[in-house]
Amino acid sequence: MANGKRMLRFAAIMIALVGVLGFQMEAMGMLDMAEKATGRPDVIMIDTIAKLESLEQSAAVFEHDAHTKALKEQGMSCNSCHKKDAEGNMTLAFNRLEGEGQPELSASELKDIYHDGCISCHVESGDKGFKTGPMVGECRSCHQAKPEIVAERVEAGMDNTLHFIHWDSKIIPADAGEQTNCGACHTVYDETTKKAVYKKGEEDSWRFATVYSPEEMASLSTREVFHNQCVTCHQTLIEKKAERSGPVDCASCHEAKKVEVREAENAKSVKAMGELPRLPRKQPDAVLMMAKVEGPASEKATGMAPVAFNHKLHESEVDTCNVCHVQGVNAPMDKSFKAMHDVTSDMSCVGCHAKEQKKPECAGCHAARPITKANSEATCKSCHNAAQPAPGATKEAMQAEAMTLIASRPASQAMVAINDIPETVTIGVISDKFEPSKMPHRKIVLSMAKGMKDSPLANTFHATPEAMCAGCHHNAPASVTPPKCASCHAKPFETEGKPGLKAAYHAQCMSCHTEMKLEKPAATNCVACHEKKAN
Amino acid sequence: MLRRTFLGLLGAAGASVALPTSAKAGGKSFGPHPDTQAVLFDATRCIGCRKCELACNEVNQLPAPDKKFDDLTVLDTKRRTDEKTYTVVNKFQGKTSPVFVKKQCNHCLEPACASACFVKAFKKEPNGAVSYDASVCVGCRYCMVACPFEIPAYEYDEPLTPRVMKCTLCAPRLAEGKLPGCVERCPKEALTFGPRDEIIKIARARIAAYPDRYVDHVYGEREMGGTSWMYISGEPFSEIGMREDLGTASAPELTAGALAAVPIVVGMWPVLLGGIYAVSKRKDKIANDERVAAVKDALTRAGEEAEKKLHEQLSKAEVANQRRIEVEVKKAVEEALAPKEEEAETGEEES
Amino acid sequence: MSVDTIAAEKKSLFTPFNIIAGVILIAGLIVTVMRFTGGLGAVTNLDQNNPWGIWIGFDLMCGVALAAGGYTTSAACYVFGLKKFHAGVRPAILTAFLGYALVVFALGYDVGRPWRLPYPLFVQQGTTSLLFEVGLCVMLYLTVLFIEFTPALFEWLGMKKIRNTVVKLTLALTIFGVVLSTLHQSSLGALFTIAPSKLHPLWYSQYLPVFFFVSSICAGMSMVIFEGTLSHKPMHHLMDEEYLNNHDGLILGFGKAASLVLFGYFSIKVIGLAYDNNWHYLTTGYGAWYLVEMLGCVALPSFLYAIGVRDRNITVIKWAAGLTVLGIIVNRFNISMVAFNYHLPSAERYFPSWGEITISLFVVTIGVVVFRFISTRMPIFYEHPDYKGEH
Amino acid sequence: MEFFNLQDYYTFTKGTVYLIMGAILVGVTLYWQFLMGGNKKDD
Repeated sequence: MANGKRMLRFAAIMIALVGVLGFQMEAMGMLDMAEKATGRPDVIMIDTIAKLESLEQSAAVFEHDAHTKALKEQGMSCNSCHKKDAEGNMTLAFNRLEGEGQPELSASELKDIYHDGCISCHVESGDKGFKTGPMVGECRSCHQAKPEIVAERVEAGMDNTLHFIHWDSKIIPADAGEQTNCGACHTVYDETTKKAVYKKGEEDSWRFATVYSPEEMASLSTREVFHNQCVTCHQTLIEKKAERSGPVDCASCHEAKKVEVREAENAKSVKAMGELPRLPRKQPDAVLMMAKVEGPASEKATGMAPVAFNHKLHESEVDTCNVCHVQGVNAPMDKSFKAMHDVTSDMSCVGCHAKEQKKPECAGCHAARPITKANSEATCKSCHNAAQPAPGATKEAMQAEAMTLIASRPASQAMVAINDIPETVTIGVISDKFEPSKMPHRKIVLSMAKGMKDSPLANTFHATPEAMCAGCHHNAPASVTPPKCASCHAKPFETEGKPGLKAAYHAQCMSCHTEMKLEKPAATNCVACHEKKAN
Repeated sequence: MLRRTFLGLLGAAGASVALPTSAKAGGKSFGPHPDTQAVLFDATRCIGCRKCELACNEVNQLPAPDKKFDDLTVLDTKRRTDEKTYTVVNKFQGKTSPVFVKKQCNHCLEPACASACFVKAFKKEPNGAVSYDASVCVGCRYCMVACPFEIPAYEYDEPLTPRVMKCTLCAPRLAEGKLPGCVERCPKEALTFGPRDEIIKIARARIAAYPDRYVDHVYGEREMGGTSWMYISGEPFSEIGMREDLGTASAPELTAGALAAVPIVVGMWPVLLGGIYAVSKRKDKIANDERVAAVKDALTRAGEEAEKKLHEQLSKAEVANQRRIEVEVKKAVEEALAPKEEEAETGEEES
Repeated sequence: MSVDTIAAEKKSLFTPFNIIAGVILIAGLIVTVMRFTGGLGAVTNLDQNNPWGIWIGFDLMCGVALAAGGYTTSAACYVFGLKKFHAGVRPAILTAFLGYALVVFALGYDVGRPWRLPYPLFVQQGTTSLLFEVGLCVMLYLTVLFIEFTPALFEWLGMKKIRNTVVKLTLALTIFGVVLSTLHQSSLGALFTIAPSKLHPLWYSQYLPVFFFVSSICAGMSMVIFEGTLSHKPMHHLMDEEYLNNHDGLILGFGKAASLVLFGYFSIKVIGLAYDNNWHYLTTGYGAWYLVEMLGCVALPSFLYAIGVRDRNITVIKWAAGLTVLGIIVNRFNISMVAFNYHLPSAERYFPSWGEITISLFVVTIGVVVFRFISTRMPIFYEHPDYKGEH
Repeated sequence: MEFFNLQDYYTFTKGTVYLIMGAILVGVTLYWQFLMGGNKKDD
């Protein structure tokens, strides 16, 4: 019993201690721990057999770039893990051939391939004295339920510049009898010959047309298609010791930072070049876009006036053809109202233009415009201003008509005569605690004009000289002598959307400065605009 | 609760989302008073100039702060309302630029402070203000525990007459037909004042007009049963120091269950306990009766047995043995009675 | 304080108990002056985010829970007819009465304007407040306890007639006592149901009132055992045969009951956890602390009680009682302080100041001194010779 | 009587209920006496 007593006493003391400690630690916030896994672009979660049976262990965490690097250091190559098929092309699957003519592997066979392949190599490199990976029995080192490192990839993509680097490259040989090398990548599977062939003028993204048969396509994900095509080709070039080759590591295409660096470098070289050459696919310079007619086509052309579309200009303004040709360049465009006018979509005309308006030099005025204004009736005519083509007009004739209209668009910003722009405007109607504010009106207008210089979008859409004035002098007829602010704005909270005069002034200046990222004067620095009244 | 779930719940409330909230009890529902005024704070408009703080300080004749109101370095530390400050503006880092959020009493439709106060010092006035009456306040600070927005502040340095301090919605100014001090002074109309149903419509209209500028949620429309001070923002509210896990149940609803149990206890406990008492008492009585009966029984049985024995003995034995037998019988009777009597003695009780 | 008090009084005032008590009382008086001249800010660590500190968390929450011995013992004796508890009733009632009196006394420090404490009853009734409920019940129960205690007082004063009248009311008073205790014990827990956003989900539950009520029963029974142990030595000479003879029986009886009720308490806490689906919090830091409370301060004492009762081992039961009392204190601290405002950064959290601790000790010391004063003079541990065996 | 919020409504109803509770406590005592005070012999 004496023992029991001692034990009990001890237990009581321990509990009291833990209690005090707990209270203390809690008060110091030590009990909350933050857990966050780090992200890497090369993390592959190996769960190949998940397709065949339910997983016993969690998927294995595999860092591809770390292995590529280690192999290089140890004098080994990709072949250590990736076999070559009959044609000498490297396969992407681990230690086996896949696809047509290859045996279907069972789950246990697959398991053995991975376990034997990985562990034997780890053992070997360990024996050679290198830092190595997990061995037999260290299951949890690979099969982690809550991985410390997780995959974090950006989508890889072929933008115009990258595309140019490929089609301009002399390393990729030109197609037979052609100046261009498009056929190296843009082959299309031909049903009759059962082979991938190149058809000039019908090139399209691999997303929509590929070198594979439809059956094979069904079993491949877009990811696999791209990796099969890009990485294999790059690898072949590297093995051939070509002058230049694309990346075979994960990070170069999928790590945000590396992609950013690459894009910056590419942009620099484009700038040095002047401008990026157009794709040699015979795109039209201009297109007359007709509004889609719902229901049976009537004999006479009706409905909304067509839009003259400057195809050449837009080619250089977007990253890839797919931005607009969302179904591929060979497919017909979706001409529905929504496809062209959805302000929330990056792929519609209106949406993309609205995105442009988010640039600081535009946003000062445009951010204040409600979303409904983008598609309001008054704005239709700014695009839909071409004449209806004669029935039966040829494609070329329509393109020529569009060209003419485009050529007539202003090449510079329409401006009010400089003397008609008041140099300063003194705002003092509600001057109370502060002196009137002397606003450098002309300076503001000129700096706005500077921001839209050389912007075809601005030049085209700010067609009249007064259009620019409407940025501040809104909701009033465009005029060089707009009505005073106080003619609409009076007391606060009388009509929603119509602030009181003080708030109207402040909002107009401050919001514009914020949107245009003008740091000075700070919105809270009252005396920068109006001196404090001496009492 | 996750924000998504929370919004989901809001969505589940369906068509009533756009309507003013109403608390429910026993099939009855209570909308806010038709005269309820409200203020909308638009975080996208606030520039963090602290003019509202200045106005509040002047209007309510609060003590001067340590740092002047035009000193914007104050914004670098997160603050809350205290006994000398009815409203504070805090700065948060938004996605691109700093975001400022004004904090003050939200003037709940179903105020937690009023529900918590045991002297009814807080009251939701018809004009929307939640008023405080210092003349009855005991200073228990339960209102501060109850307030989900952490608003009421206490005069900890007052030894004998501490008050709870909080925004009054400038009720005295409203009575004169003026705007609340902060609303009037705001240079950007980041604060909009008006009848609550109008204010909700305005908030919704702004979100609809600039969908990518705002988060599609009017904070305070339903939070804690709805408030008279509502917020719209371009940043998720949880990023700008406002809790999104408060739920929509109002304070009186939260305590309704516990309060409802009280009268039931009063009604049924005496019955239950009286019943238990009566049963235990009766059990005692029965046990007692049984004991008495047992004693009697034992007595008679012992007597009978003794007599029988006596007869047997008598018939068999000689007269000489008779005296010895008598003594033995007497002993046996005594033995049989002794323990029972002892028990019976302790059986009695006081009542 | 294992000194024979009467002898000590005769000998010298400077016994260790008196010295410690004296120091605490003097320190308490100094802090009292500071509190009523400088305000709460001068002596407490309370701030705008943490309006309630240990004066509520310990003095009120724990004080009320630990004074639950009054109603549990008297209910066991008078309502459930368990006569062996009779000798324990008076000490329990006295402790409860002093406990509640001190709770009210301590509230005088905590609330801003203590003289307004009757306001909620007589001036303006905030009937939707759970604190109103608590206040009303505490006031009524204090009265009930006082009346229940008066027989001892009248016996001491020799006022026979009035003593006998009061004794006749015993049953009614006991039932009132249980009703009022049920209400305010549970309402103390329900105080926090209004703030689901501030109390950590592991501790917040709509069942809080039930948890508080059930745990108060455990607290009451454990406190009777615990305090019987404490007062056994210094008061031994005052205890009559009935008390001493029944004491072990009382401990065993209460031990058995406490074990069962603790088991029930543990069960409903688990139900609360499941009802709000809070399992995932168990793996966090707060979860660990919650498990310490649940396993170390509920499950363990329940089991220890059971062992003690089965083996008729009084020592183990006493340890279990101590652990339960500690557990109740931990629980009340958790709800009113540790898990309260869990969302705030650690710099804004509350930790008691020396002034607050001093006053809490001061209040406890007053309790002990008054208990000693009364129990050495009035018939608490023994039956008054005039009314011997009258029960 | 019209209430515009739940809080006021509850204040009113709870106030009534508290009064009833007081009445119950007194009433149950008296009723107990009445119930237990009959002919003692037949219990």
